[in-house]
Amino acid sequence: MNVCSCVVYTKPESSGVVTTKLEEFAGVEIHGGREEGKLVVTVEGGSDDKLADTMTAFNDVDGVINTVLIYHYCGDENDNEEVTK
Amino acid sequence: MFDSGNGKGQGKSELSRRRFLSGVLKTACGVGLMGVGVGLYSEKASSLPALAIRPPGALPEDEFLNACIRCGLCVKDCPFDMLLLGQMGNGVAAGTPFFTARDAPCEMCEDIPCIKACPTNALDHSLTNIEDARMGLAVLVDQKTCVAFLGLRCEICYNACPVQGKALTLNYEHNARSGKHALFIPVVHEDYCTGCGICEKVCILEEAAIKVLPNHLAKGKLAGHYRIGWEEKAKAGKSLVTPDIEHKYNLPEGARYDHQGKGMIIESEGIGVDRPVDQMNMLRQQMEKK
Amino acid sequence: MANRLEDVGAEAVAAKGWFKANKWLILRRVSQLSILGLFIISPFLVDVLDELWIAKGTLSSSVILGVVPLTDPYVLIQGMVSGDVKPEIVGLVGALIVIAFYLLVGGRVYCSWVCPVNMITDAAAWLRRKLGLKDKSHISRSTRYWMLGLTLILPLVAGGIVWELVNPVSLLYRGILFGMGTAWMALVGIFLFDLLISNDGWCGRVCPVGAFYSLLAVKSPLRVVAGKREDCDDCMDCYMVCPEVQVIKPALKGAEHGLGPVILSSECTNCGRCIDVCAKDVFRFGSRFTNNQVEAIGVVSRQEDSAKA
Amino acid sequence: MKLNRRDFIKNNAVAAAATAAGVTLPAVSVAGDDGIRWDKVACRFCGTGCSVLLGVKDGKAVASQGDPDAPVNKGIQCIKGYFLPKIMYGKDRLTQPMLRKKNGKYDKNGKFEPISWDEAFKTMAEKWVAARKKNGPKGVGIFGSGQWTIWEGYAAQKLMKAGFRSNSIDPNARHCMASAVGAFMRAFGIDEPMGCYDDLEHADGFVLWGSNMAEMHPILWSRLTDTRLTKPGCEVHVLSTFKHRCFELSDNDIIFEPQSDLAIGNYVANYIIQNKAYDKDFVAKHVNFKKTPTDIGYGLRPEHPLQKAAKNPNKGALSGITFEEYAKSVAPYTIEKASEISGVPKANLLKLAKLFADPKKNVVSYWTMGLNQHTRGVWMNGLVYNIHLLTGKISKPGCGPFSLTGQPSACGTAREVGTFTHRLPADLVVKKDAHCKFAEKIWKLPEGTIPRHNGMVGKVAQTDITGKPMGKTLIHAVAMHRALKDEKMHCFWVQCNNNMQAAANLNEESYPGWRNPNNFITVTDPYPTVSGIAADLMLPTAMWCEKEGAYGNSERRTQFWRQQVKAPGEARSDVWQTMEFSKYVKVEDVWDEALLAKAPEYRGKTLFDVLYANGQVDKFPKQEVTDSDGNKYENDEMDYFGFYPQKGLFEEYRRFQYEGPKKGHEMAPYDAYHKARGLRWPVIDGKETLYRFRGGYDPHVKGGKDVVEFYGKPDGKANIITAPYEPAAEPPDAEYDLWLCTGRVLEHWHSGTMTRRVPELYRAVPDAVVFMHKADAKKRKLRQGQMAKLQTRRGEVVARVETRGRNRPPKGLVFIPWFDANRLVNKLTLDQTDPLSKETDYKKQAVKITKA
Repeated sequence: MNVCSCVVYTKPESSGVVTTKLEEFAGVEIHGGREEGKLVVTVEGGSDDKLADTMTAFNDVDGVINTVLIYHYCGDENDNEEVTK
Repeated sequence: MFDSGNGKGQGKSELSRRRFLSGVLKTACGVGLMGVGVGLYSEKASSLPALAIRPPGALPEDEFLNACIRCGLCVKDCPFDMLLLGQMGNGVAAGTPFFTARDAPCEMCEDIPCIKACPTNALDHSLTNIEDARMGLAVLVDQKTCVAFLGLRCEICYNACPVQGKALTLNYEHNARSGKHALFIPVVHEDYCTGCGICEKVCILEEAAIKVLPNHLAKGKLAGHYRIGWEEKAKAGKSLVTPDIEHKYNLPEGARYDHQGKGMIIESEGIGVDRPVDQMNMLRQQMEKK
Repeated sequence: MANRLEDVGAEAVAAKGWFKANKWLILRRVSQLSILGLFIISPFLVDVLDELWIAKGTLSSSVILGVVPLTDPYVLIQGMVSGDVKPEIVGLVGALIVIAFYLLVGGRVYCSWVCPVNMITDAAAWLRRKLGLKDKSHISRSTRYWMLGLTLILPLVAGGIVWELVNPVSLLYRGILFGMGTAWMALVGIFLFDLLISNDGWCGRVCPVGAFYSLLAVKSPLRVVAGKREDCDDCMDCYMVCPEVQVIKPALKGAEHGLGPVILSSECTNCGRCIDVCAKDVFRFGSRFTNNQVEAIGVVSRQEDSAKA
Repeated sequence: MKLNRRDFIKNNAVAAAATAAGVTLPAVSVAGDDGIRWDKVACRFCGTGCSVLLGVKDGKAVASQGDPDAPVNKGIQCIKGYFLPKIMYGKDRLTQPMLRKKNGKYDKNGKFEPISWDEAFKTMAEKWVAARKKNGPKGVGIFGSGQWTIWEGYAAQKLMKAGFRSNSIDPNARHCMASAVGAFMRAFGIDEPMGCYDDLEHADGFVLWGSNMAEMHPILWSRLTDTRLTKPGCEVHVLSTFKHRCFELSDNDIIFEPQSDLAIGNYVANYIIQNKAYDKDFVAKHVNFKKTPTDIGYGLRPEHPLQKAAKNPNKGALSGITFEEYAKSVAPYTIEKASEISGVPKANLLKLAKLFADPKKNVVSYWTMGLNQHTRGVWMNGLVYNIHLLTGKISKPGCGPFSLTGQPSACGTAREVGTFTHRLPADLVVKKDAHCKFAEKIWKLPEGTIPRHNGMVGKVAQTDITGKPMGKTLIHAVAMHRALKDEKMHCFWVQCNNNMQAAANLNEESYPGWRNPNNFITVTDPYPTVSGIAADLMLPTAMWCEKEGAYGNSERRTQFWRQQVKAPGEARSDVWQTMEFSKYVKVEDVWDEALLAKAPEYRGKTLFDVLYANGQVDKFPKQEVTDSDGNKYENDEMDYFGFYPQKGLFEEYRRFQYEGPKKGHEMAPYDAYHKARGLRWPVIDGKETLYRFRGGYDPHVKGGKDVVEFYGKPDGKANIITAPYEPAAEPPDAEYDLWLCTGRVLEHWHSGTMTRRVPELYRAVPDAVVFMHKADAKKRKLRQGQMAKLQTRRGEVVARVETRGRNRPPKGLVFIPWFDANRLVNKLTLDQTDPLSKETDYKKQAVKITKA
C-alpha cells in the first residue's frame, strides 16, 4: 500500500479548474480546501517514484502555485485488513 | 624467488624479468583497487550518523578521524560506561568512540577522564572545563509533541540539564487556552549547551522531542555579509553613523515623547505600569542575571 | 625424503615427543592468548586490585599496569601523515617503547607472538595442509609493501586513518573487547582467503602491519639459526610449516654459496615452528651475531632480495 | 466503526494534510479513539487534585488526557499525571495474598507463598484477637493513608474505633499534615484552610514559607506563575533552607538557617506591630491572644537526653494574654536579631515584612513540609496565622494562610474522616465524651464502646475485653513503630502506604519492630514495596481507578470516580479487605461482657454484622453504575457484598457532618459527586463555599462580607498564639558537620512505588542523588557524579553527588530525595517529632559525608 497526502496551493480563483484537472490523474482524490486555495489531496497506489512523479506533475497544472508533501505511508500490509476504530 | 635471482641462462632470465614486471603491475593494480575500495568504504564510514555524538573535546570530524588511533582508551576510562566504539555495521567509523544520547548520554565529569586517556589529542587535551565542551547541540525538534507546549508541567529536560539555567532555560508564557495557567517552554541556548545529551535521554516521550545533533547538523549559519545592528553598536560604544538629531514634537499638555523607548506617553493613561509582556521580559532578564 | 604434506611434524613428534615437537607453538599461543586475556580480565580485576588496570586499551594504544604506555607506531605514523595527530607525550613514549622492543626481538615477533589474527591464519594453513590444497593465486609476497605504502598515502587522499577501519588485527581485538558488530565477516573472509585462495595469503603477502614490522626487524639481534644444518635430511617439514618459506633456504642450504646459518631475513616472524617440526633439531634461537661466516653485506642483501621476489 | 487499513491510513493522511494547511474538512473521519470509553478520575498523586479523563478499552486503561473541564487543572497535568495509566501495569503487581511460610505453616522467617484470602484473614484474625487480648487496645494497629479513598478511611476507622475498640489508627498524614491540623485546630477550632485555589489569581503577593511548589504542586505553580507574569505588581517571596525551582520566579530569595523560620515569623509580626500596620479593628473583634508552654522537647523517646532536658515536654495547653503581652513577646525579634539567627540579609527580611504590612496587598501564604515537618511545626504554622490575623489578611479572596497538602486525600480522608488516633469524623475528637457518644449513636453502638483517650467515660473506667481498665489509648504513627519495637503492639496493618521506607530512623525504630518474631505485620499494597517485603503477610490491593473512589484535595474539593478497570488476579480494594476481615472477628473476641450486656442483640455476631450490615452501610442495594451517556461501570465491592458499600459508608459519614456537634463540614449527597468535577465543602443547598468564616461567602456566617466569624471557636474569635524561636534537636557539630534535609522530586511520587514502575519516569530520574554545594563537595574531595557516603548517628546511605541542577543547597546543607528504594534515606533520619502534632521532622539532622 502506498498512500500520500499533500497540500496543493492554488490561486483561489482557479481552484475549481485545478480540482478538475488534478482529478484526472490516476489515484488522486481531492478532499477539500477549495475556498482557501489549499487543496487537500491524496495520491494512492503505484511505487514511490510514481507518487513523486504525479506530485511533480501537479506543478505543471495551470493555476497551481506549489505542492507540499505532508504525509506518506508505505507498507506491505493487507490493504483490506479490518482495523477497529 | 631465490632461483630467479640467481639466474640460469639468458633466455630464462628474460622470461622471468617479464614475468617479474607483469607481476609487479598486477600487484600494483590489485593494491590500487584495494585502496579505492577501502577509500570508498572510509568515505561511507566517515559520514557519522546523526545520532552518534563524539566524546567531549573531539576535534572536528575530519581531523578527528585522522587523529583517533582507535585504541578505545577513552571508552575504558569513562566512569559511566556510556562511550561506545564504532563497529563495522553500526555506521560509525570502526574503532572510533561515540555515544548515543538517548541510550546513554555524557554525564559531564568534571575531570573529563576520557580526554585524559586519549594518547593522541584526538580528544583535545586543552579542554579542561567540561562546560566548554561542545559535543553537539540540543535542539527542541518537535514543538507539537513536546508536552510543555501543551501546558503540562514536565520540564524533565530542564530539571536534568547539568548546565541548567544557562544551556536550558524556561520561557514563561501565558496559557491563553486555560486562561489561568502558565506555559513553561524549554529553550536551548547555544552559547552554553555542551551537547551532553542528558535532555534527550530523559525526555519522556516515546521518541524524544529534544535531540542532541552534531554541530554541523544543528547549527544555522548567518550569511557572511550580515551584522547584528545593536551588537555592533554596543561593541563600538556608539552609533556607527552620525547620531540621530534630537527630535521635537508638537504635543498637547500631558503628553510627551520618549524617542528611544516607549514612544508617545500620555500621562493620564498612567506610566510605570508595565504591560504583562514587559513583565515577562523583565522576569526573564532577572532570571538570566541570577 | 620429503614427508607427505599432511604428515608434517609427525616425524618430530616421534623423535622428540609431542611436547618438544610443539613447544614454541604452545608458547606462542600462550603469549597471544594471555595478552588478549589480560585486556579481557583487567576490568574484572579492577575492584580486587584497588583500581589498578593490568592492561587497558587495545593493541593500538594501551596502558599497562596503569603506568606503562604502549602505542602502535604504525597507527601513529598513519595519523601523523595526515598532519592532524599531535600526539601527547605519553603517546610518543608509548610508540618509542614499542619500537625499541621490536628492534630488539625482531619486528615480526609481533605477528607470531602478539597478533591474534595469526591464530586464524595458522588455522587456515593447518587445514590447508590437511586438505592438501595447492596455491594457484600467485599473489606476490611484496604486495604487503605496496599495501604499506598505500595505507600511508590513504590518510592524505581519503582522510582519516583509513586502514584502521578494516585492519583485521584491530577489528578482532576491538571486537572481543568492545563488541564485534559485523567485523566477524571480515575475519571469516581472511580465513577463507588463506584457506582457499592464497597460501599464507594474508600474513605472508598482503598485511601491511606485518610489512611495517618487517622493517623494524632489519637489524634485530634475535634470530633463528640453522645451527646444525649439516644434519638436515631434507624431510621438507620446515618448508611446509614456515609462513615465510622464502627465508629458510639461504640459511639452511646456503653453505654452498658461502652463506651463514642465521636466518637474516627480516620477514622471518621468529615463530620457531621450524624448530618444533625438525626431528633433527637443526634449528634453534640464537643471535644474528652467531653467524661467524657472514661474508659480506652483499650476501645479506641478496638474501633479502631473494626473499622479496 | 470498522475501516479497512487503506481507508484508515488515507484518513490519517487527509487529516495530516488538512491540519498542515489549516483547512477544516467536514466529513473526514480522523483516526480516532472509537471504542474507548472516557470517564473522569481524580489524579492519584498530590494534593492539588487535578482531574483526568481516562480512556478504557477492552478492560484496560489505554489512554488518558487532562480533563479540560476541571477547574483546578483545565486539562493540564504534570508529568506524573501524564503517565497515570501506566501505574497500574507494573510487571510485579501482586495478584494473590502472600504469607511467609515454612513447611506449610506461617513462619516469621519463612518465604512468601501464595495463599487464599480465607487463609490470609484466618491467620490474621487469630493473631489480632490474641494480641488485642494480650496487650489491650494498643496491641493492634492500622497505619493508613492520605491516599485512601474516603470510604476506605472511614471503614478502617470504624473497624478500629468501634470494632476492635482501639484508637490505634493513624494515617501517614501524620508524617505530612499533622502540624497544620494541630495549628488550625488551636487557632480556629476547625481544620483546613479557609481559602481556596482562587487565591492564586486574586493575590498580589505570594509567600512560600516552606514549599517547593514548583515541583510538588506543579499545576498550582503553573497558576501562580501565570498570575505573577500577568498581574502588575505581583510579588513572590520564597523561603527555604536551600535554593530550589521556586526561586526562579522569586522576587525575594530567603535562604535561612534550618529552624530559624521561627525567628523570621516573629520578626514579621514584630515589624507589623512596631509600624502599627496591624488591622486594629479586626484584631479587636476577631482575635484572642494566647501563649503556649515553651521548651517542650523534640518528641523523642522519654529516656532520650533531649527529652529529659526539656522543661515542659509535650506540653501545649494555652493560656490567655493581652495584646500588649503578645507585642512584648515578639519585641525581641528585631530585624538585627532575626537576621543574625537566620543568616538572611536584612533587606530581604524587610521586604517580606513590608509585603504583609502593606494594607493594599492581598497576600496568601503557602507551605507544605517545610513548616509541617518541623519539631516546632504547630508553633510555626501558628506564627504564619498570627501574621494573617494581625493584618486581617484572611478569609477573603487572595488572602489567607493556605497549607498545601501533599497527598491526594490527606484532607478528604485523613483529616475530614478523622482517621487519626485522636479523631472521629467531621472534626470530632475522642477526648470529648460528647463527641464519642454522638459517634456511638450514629454507629448504633452501646455507650462506651469507643475508647476514650484516657479510658474513662466520665469518672468510670472503660473495661477492656480482659476485664481490666483500658488505660490511655492514644498512639500516633511514630509511637506505633516504637510500640512494635517494645512489644507493646503485636499486630500492625499498613494500608496504602510504604511506611518502612517512609518512617524516620529505619534502623533503630522501624525495622526491629517489624521483624520482631512476636509481631505480625500485614501490608496491603499493589506492589511488593520495601514495606511489603519486610512484612509477614502481603495483601494485593485494587489501586486507584480499579475501584470506585473519592478524594478530597487541599482546597476542600471532594472528587469522585467510578471503577474504570478490574484489578488483576485476586487483588481486592482496601475497603473490601477491611470489611471482609471484619467477618473473621466475633464481637465476643474483642468486646467485654459489660459492654455486650448493653447490646445483647450483637451477641454471636461478627464485627461485619455490627459495623457494616447495620442497616445504614448496607442500605443501598446492588444497582447498575452508569454515566449520563449510558456507559456501564463495574463495582466489584458491590458485586461481592450485594449492597453499595461506598455509598452506604459515605452517606453514614455524612450524618456526622449534618447531625454532629460541629458545623461547617457539610458535603453534598453521594450521587452529586459523580456528576460534578468536585465540590468544595461546606456544600449547603447545592452551593459550594470558597471562603470560610466570612459573610456572603460562608453560609454559616450571617451578614455581609465585612462580617467575620471564626465559628470553630465558641466565641467566634481566632487565637494568635505566641511562640518563640527554639533551636533544632540535632544541629551539625564537628563530626556530623552538615545539615541533612530530605524531600521529593517532581518526577516521583513519595516512595516511588508507582512512578518508579513507569519506565519513562524511571529513566528520567533513576536514582536519588545528594544535592550539595560545590565547595562542600570539594572539601570532602568529592566531585560531581562520584559516590558519596552519607552517615548520621543512625545509619548510612551511598548516593551520587550532584552539585548542579535543580536544587542548590547553601554551604553546610545537603538535600536528598527519599523516593529511591535502593537508597533508604530514612536510615539516616531521626525520629524527632513536633511534641504537639507528633509529626516527624525529616528536614533537620546532622550528617557527615565522605567519599564512598
